[in-house]
Amino acid sequence: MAVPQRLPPVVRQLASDRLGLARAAQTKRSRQLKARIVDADRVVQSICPYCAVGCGQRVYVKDERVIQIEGDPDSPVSRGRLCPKGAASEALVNSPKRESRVKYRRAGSSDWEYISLEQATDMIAERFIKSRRESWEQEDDEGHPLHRTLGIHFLGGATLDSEENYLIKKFFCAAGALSIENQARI
Amino acid sequence: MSVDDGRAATWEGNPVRSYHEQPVLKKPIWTWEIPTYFFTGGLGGASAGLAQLAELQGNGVLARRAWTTAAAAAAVSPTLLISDLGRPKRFLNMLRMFKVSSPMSVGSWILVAAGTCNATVTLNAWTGALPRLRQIAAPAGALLGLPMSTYTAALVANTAVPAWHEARRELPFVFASGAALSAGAAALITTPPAYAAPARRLALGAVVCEMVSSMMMEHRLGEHARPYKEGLAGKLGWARRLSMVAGAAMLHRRGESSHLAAAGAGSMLLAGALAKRWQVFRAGVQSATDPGNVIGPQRAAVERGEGHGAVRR
Amino acid sequence: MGSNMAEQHPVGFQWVLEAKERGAKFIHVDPRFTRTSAMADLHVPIRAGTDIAFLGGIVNYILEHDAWFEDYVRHYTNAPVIIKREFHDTEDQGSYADVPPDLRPAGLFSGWNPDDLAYNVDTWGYAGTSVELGAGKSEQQADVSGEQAHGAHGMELEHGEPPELDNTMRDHHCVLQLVRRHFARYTPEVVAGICGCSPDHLIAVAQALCENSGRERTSAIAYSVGWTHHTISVQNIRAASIVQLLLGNIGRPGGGLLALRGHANIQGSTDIPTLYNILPGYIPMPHPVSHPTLDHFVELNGPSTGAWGNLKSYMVSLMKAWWGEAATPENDFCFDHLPCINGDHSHYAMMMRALDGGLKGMFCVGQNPTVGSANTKLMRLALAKVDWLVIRDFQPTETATFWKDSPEHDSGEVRTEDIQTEVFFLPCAAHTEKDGCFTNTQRLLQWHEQACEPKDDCRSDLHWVYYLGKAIREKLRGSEDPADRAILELTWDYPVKGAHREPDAEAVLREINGTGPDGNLLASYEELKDDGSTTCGSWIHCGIYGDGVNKPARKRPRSEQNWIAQEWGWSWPKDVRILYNRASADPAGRPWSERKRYVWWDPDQGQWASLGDSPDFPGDKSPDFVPDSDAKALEAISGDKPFILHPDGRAWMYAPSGIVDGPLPTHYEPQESPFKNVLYRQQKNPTRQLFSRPENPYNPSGSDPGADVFPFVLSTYRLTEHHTAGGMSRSVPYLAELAPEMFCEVSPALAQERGLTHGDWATIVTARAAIEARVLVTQRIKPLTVHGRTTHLVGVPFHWGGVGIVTGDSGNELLSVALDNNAHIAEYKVATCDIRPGRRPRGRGRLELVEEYRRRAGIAS
Amino acid sequence: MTLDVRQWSATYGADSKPRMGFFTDTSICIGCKACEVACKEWNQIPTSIQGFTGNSYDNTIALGANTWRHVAFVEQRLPAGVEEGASPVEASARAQAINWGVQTYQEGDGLRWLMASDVCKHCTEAACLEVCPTGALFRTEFGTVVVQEDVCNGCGYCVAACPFGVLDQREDDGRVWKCTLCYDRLKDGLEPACAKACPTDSIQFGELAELRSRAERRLDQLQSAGQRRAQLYLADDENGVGGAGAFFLLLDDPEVYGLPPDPVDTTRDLGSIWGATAAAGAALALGLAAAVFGGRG
Repeated sequence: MAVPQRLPPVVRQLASDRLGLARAAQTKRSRQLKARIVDADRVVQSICPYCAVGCGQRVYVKDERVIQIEGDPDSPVSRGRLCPKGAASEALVNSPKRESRVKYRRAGSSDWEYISLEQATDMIAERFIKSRRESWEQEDDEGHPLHRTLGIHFLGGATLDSEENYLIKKFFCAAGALSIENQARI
Repeated sequence: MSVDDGRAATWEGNPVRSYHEQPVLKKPIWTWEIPTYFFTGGLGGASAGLAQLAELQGNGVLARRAWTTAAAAAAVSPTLLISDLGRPKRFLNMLRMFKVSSPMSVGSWILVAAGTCNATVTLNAWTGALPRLRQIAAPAGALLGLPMSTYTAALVANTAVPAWHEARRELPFVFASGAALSAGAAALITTPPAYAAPARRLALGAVVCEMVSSMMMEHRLGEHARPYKEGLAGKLGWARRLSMVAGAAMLHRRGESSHLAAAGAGSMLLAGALAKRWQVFRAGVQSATDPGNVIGPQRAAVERGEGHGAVRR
Repeated sequence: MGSNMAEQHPVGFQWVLEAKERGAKFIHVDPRFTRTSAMADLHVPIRAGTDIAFLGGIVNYILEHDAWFEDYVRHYTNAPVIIKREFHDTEDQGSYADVPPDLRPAGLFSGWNPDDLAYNVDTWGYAGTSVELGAGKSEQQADVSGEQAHGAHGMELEHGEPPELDNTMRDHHCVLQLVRRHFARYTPEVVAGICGCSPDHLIAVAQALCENSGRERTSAIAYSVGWTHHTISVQNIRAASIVQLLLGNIGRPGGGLLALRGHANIQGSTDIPTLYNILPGYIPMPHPVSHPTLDHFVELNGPSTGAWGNLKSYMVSLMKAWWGEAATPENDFCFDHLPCINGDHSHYAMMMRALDGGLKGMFCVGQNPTVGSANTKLMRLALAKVDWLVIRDFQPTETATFWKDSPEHDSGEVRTEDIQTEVFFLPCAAHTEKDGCFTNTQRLLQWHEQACEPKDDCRSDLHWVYYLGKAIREKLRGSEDPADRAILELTWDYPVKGAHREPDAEAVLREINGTGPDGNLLASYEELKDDGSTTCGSWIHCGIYGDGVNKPARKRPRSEQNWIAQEWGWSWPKDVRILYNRASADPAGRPWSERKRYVWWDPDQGQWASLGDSPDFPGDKSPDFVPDSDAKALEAISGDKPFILHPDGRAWMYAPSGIVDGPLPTHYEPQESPFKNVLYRQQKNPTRQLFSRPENPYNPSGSDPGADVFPFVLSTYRLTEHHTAGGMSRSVPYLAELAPEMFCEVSPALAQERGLTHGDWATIVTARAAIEARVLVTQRIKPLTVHGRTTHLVGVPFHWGGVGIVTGDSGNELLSVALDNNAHIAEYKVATCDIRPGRRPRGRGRLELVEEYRRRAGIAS
Repeated sequence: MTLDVRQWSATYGADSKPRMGFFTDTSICIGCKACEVACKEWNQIPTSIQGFTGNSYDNTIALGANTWRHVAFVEQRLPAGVEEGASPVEASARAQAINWGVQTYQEGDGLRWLMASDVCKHCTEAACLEVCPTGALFRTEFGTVVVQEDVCNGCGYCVAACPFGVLDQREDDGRVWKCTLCYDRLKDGLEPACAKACPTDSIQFGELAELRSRAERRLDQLQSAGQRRAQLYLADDENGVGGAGAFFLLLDDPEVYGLPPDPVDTTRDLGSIWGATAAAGAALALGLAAAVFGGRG
């Protein structure tokens, strides 16, 4: 029979749980415990960033912060399951090791310095144009058209979205910086 | 060696299969305070008994000193227990419930009761207050002293540690004789020889009982007695034996005539009692962390058909 | 085979166990006994680098026991095709003038040009086709990758049929007989000698495959970098294709050749390629000599028959998507805006260029070459010569900090102040902080929705490249330089949203999908035109945003659809889930069997029907359709030809073009091997791409003097617990603790031979570097007997590096750069090394140890 | 002393739920450790790097305060006797189509790599629960055993009482921690994190009764496929802990995985322990009396 929970456990146990092994020992916190994802602000369906199986993930967000990432039971590919890396996605996204500010190393310097994102974009654009101009090849030595530069090399892509790959290929081709490569060949 | 499935773990001399020779059980997390508490708890419990009986016999000098010893032990014991806790500030949670299935829960309530009795007696002895209450507190304290000196044996016996659990029938007697020995020895130190005859008898008797009960325990334990004889536990065992024998001899020869000799004997006997508690504690730790000690006997029991049916083919 | 699915694709592996529960046999062939092998019914250990010998043995078994699927092979593959009489196989004595004839065959195909180290491929073609393979160059330029050399997608075939066929497949020069003779010597005993396995094992594997193939049953082969990380990588996969084609397992449910790809979007980053040699949809990049104009380009690269027959409409639509109004018929739709390639401009070639001071700037976006690439010391030396380096990653990786922390700093070879490279580190957004889609290993594009905004300076790579492009276009505004027109005329204006003005990924996806004349979103690549009226960012993705629906973002729960689950995500082309699934029906359009029904011809509807997948075949083309003689593109494909990307609709058991190192797979020893090639005089893949320079020394191999200095086989691999170069796992607490320290795996026999102690340290040495690793002595690594000699394997996981919660030496320090010339992929999976007890020397001592080994091996320092 | 411990559900009355538990089928465990990570991530457990242990691929050593799921790795060389699941090579030599069984070994090298995900057993007769003096440990409405972090004062008695060595004290926290069978997730009808993540469904969560029948069927299937040493561990009520909330299908003896072959709840002997303690107390009383009154005064 229900025993008023405000009584101290030692009294509660006399009423209905003499050995004190079950409800009598339960605290208010335990009674009102709930899963932290129940009151998440929103749930988003996503895909694991690690390997190419493409497991479905559910991302729970509260106060604009990812509080949990677990498998997406709707996915016909993974049926709600994840591997250790996929299960660690929340720890990846919230890893203390993650850097969130732009850093710059001056030529010859022995340490980083912080610069703004805008400044970095401008400096990189300058260098891109300068290097492109310096190493531009309009034609080969027999006059065949090249209109390219091999002075700039881009590496990366397999961890990027297809849309990102598309814009990178589009822009770098237009710029003649055709040497772009990614892990597909690694 | 991960290559094969574990060879180093042994039981009764032959190899036992284990998981990379990893222990099955966890090492008890208790630290130095606990074996020390076993000692002070026994000392306090038996001293209260001695004091009450001495009072009944009219030996006020011995009684007062024994009560003081009991009160001192009753004061030290809780501080030891609380400091050993992972979260000392939550020590009152010990009284959150009364669980008959937990010797530590029962023990905590006993300790509180005995503590208040001793405190009452001591308060009365120093200030004369609460005389009527003292009349009840004294015998109650003495009676509570009995379980206080032995529940600690029940506590360690009621664990999965083979060296403790298999000794569950003898350990209480070892702890009881240890407690008696401590009380006697303490009284030898605090009480002039003229009034300390009971203490001398108690100490000598307790030494004998302690030796006998320990031997009986180790004999009945058979292979499980190994942890008591090996490593640090073994060394502590020898230290106990030496100090007890020396203490008893000194007490027997000159205990009656010279208070100094009696005190010397008493302190050696006290040291012996403490060493015994440390030996028992240490043996438990060594027993828990040796996979052969846990798997061997269980596998043998299963092979003999005396297992409890954990596995079904 | 060539993969380790339980460890590298654990959640995908549930389906293997599901099949096992229904009685499927699961076989793992791998040099090591891994967690995949633990679940296998049979594990066959073979020597690393001998996969073609093993697969050749299976082909030999299939043909000797007449276990091949005759109807399938006759109608759907080019087995009946007669090949030019001038073609000579590797099994002939060959025409080595200067080399005394050894009893062994030469091991070279006809057309070998030793000066160019390349093949002249004319003699490989179908009998009756013109000598010139299409209008392009006949001589394959060694420096140009396969696609360019002689037509990416097959040669010209008038009205889509090979000129000479023998449907009985008994003609001496028909493909089937060529294959039979090519693998005739790959008997179980010979293969066992090369691979180090027992003949019984090969028989058991071959028998299992044969028993489980045919009308009623299909077998699947899954591979990964275990096959692609070799100097013979493409031929490994070709060999498995021949096995699967002989057994009729391609295009059918439960069959196929599944590439288990290692990154979330590796498939996507080759479909819409951040690769130098192809445009979106596997269209080759233009070549300066072969493709002066668009029409030349189309003629050489697109045979008139088969899906590639519409290459011009795909190409024009792409250029309209990129340059919009500026692309007009008059200027060949800005065909001259595209840069041309005339050699290998891939990662390793560019690193060699950097070493020679020819590289000014470099971007590393989500890639960590100083741990992930081969010969990581060479990578660092190259990076030091680059003027500016931009890194985008979760945290500064080893590549981002090469200038202040590296083995060369410890050994005093390099000083921080001497490295003049400017380095920019830009923090990137995580997959939960941006919209976009990944293409998984089954070509399934799945959308991941942004959960929350990235903080501080973290941005998506879409945001980064978009605003970098805008900044560059801004700075070039008004430039008269014709070279800049391609940038200025680019369509580079996307809607933006959110706090950081993030470009809308869905707008980019719509551009990829392509639009018709009135701007409506197209539904299939068949609607693309070559008159400039349509745009399409990638022809194989046309339809991904069909009728305004973001198909990859479809998330219809699996409980509401069948196992094909076609309303979850989208796969190219036209949402086909099993490619070439027309092959799951017999030539007359009937399912091969009720059990394996998948796609079949429904005579009443006059349509191809299926269990729920899109038919990979023109919907209303009946099985008995015969194309008229001048039909073009898909009209030229007859009703019983499933492989619509090829000019003749047949699967290529024999590859007449598109491959630089031979029409048939041949066993060659790896670049570094303790053994001689016993099958042929030619020891290693003749067309493999080497870089002989001081920073890239090769261990002496086979019977060369000094080969015994590096007697053991070295193989690198990954673990479940970490991710490639460790950037996404060694900085994640819960993964770092699962595998905290660099270790190597050796057999008890090797441990005894070299005095290695389990749990202690060992130093592994090659001509490139010396690294230290904890020792895991395990029976799972089995010493193999090869040519009567015991050979040992040293297993080296390559995840560790100098930065992160857990650190250690990088396995890839040990490797050399030796590439397969088709794909320019390096040989990570097999090399030779020595191993010795104890930790490696510190500081200068480490370099001296390597130099001592070089001296003993006779390598110039 | 036999405490009737099974009356826990009565104490919850209407709130009581059917007893939930885990069935871990180690024959399909691929040792990927997703359970270890999913558990630690959900419960935000602190990292505890143990370094390279050399225990095959296991670097987290054992269950403990910071490891509530632990995957064991055992590399075994076993003679591949024909009856132990004939090896396919022998069968192929005999040119016989055979059922190779679920997990066989190869002739000659006979190698086997056992992997198993260990967890708290949530025993029916739980020693930790019974010895806990503060009632920090309690039986939940789901029949699982949970340590309440708002009560535990780190006395450590449960650590010594558990016959499986599951619980342990967390350094610089003082309290004892263990698997809660995701008590918070159960409250909201969610599956525990490890069971949900497990890629091969080696960890199966559900009502204990249903899991037990499923395990029976699985055992028969494996044994008929030639797995002679397949065995169920703690799969019914007739064992030393009166049945467990988390039980296992193993392919070899329990101790090979680090599990005790015959675990017994110490409380079963509590009766005799209290008896001996009382007797000793009495003996002490007699001894004291003898000492005080026995002498010449």
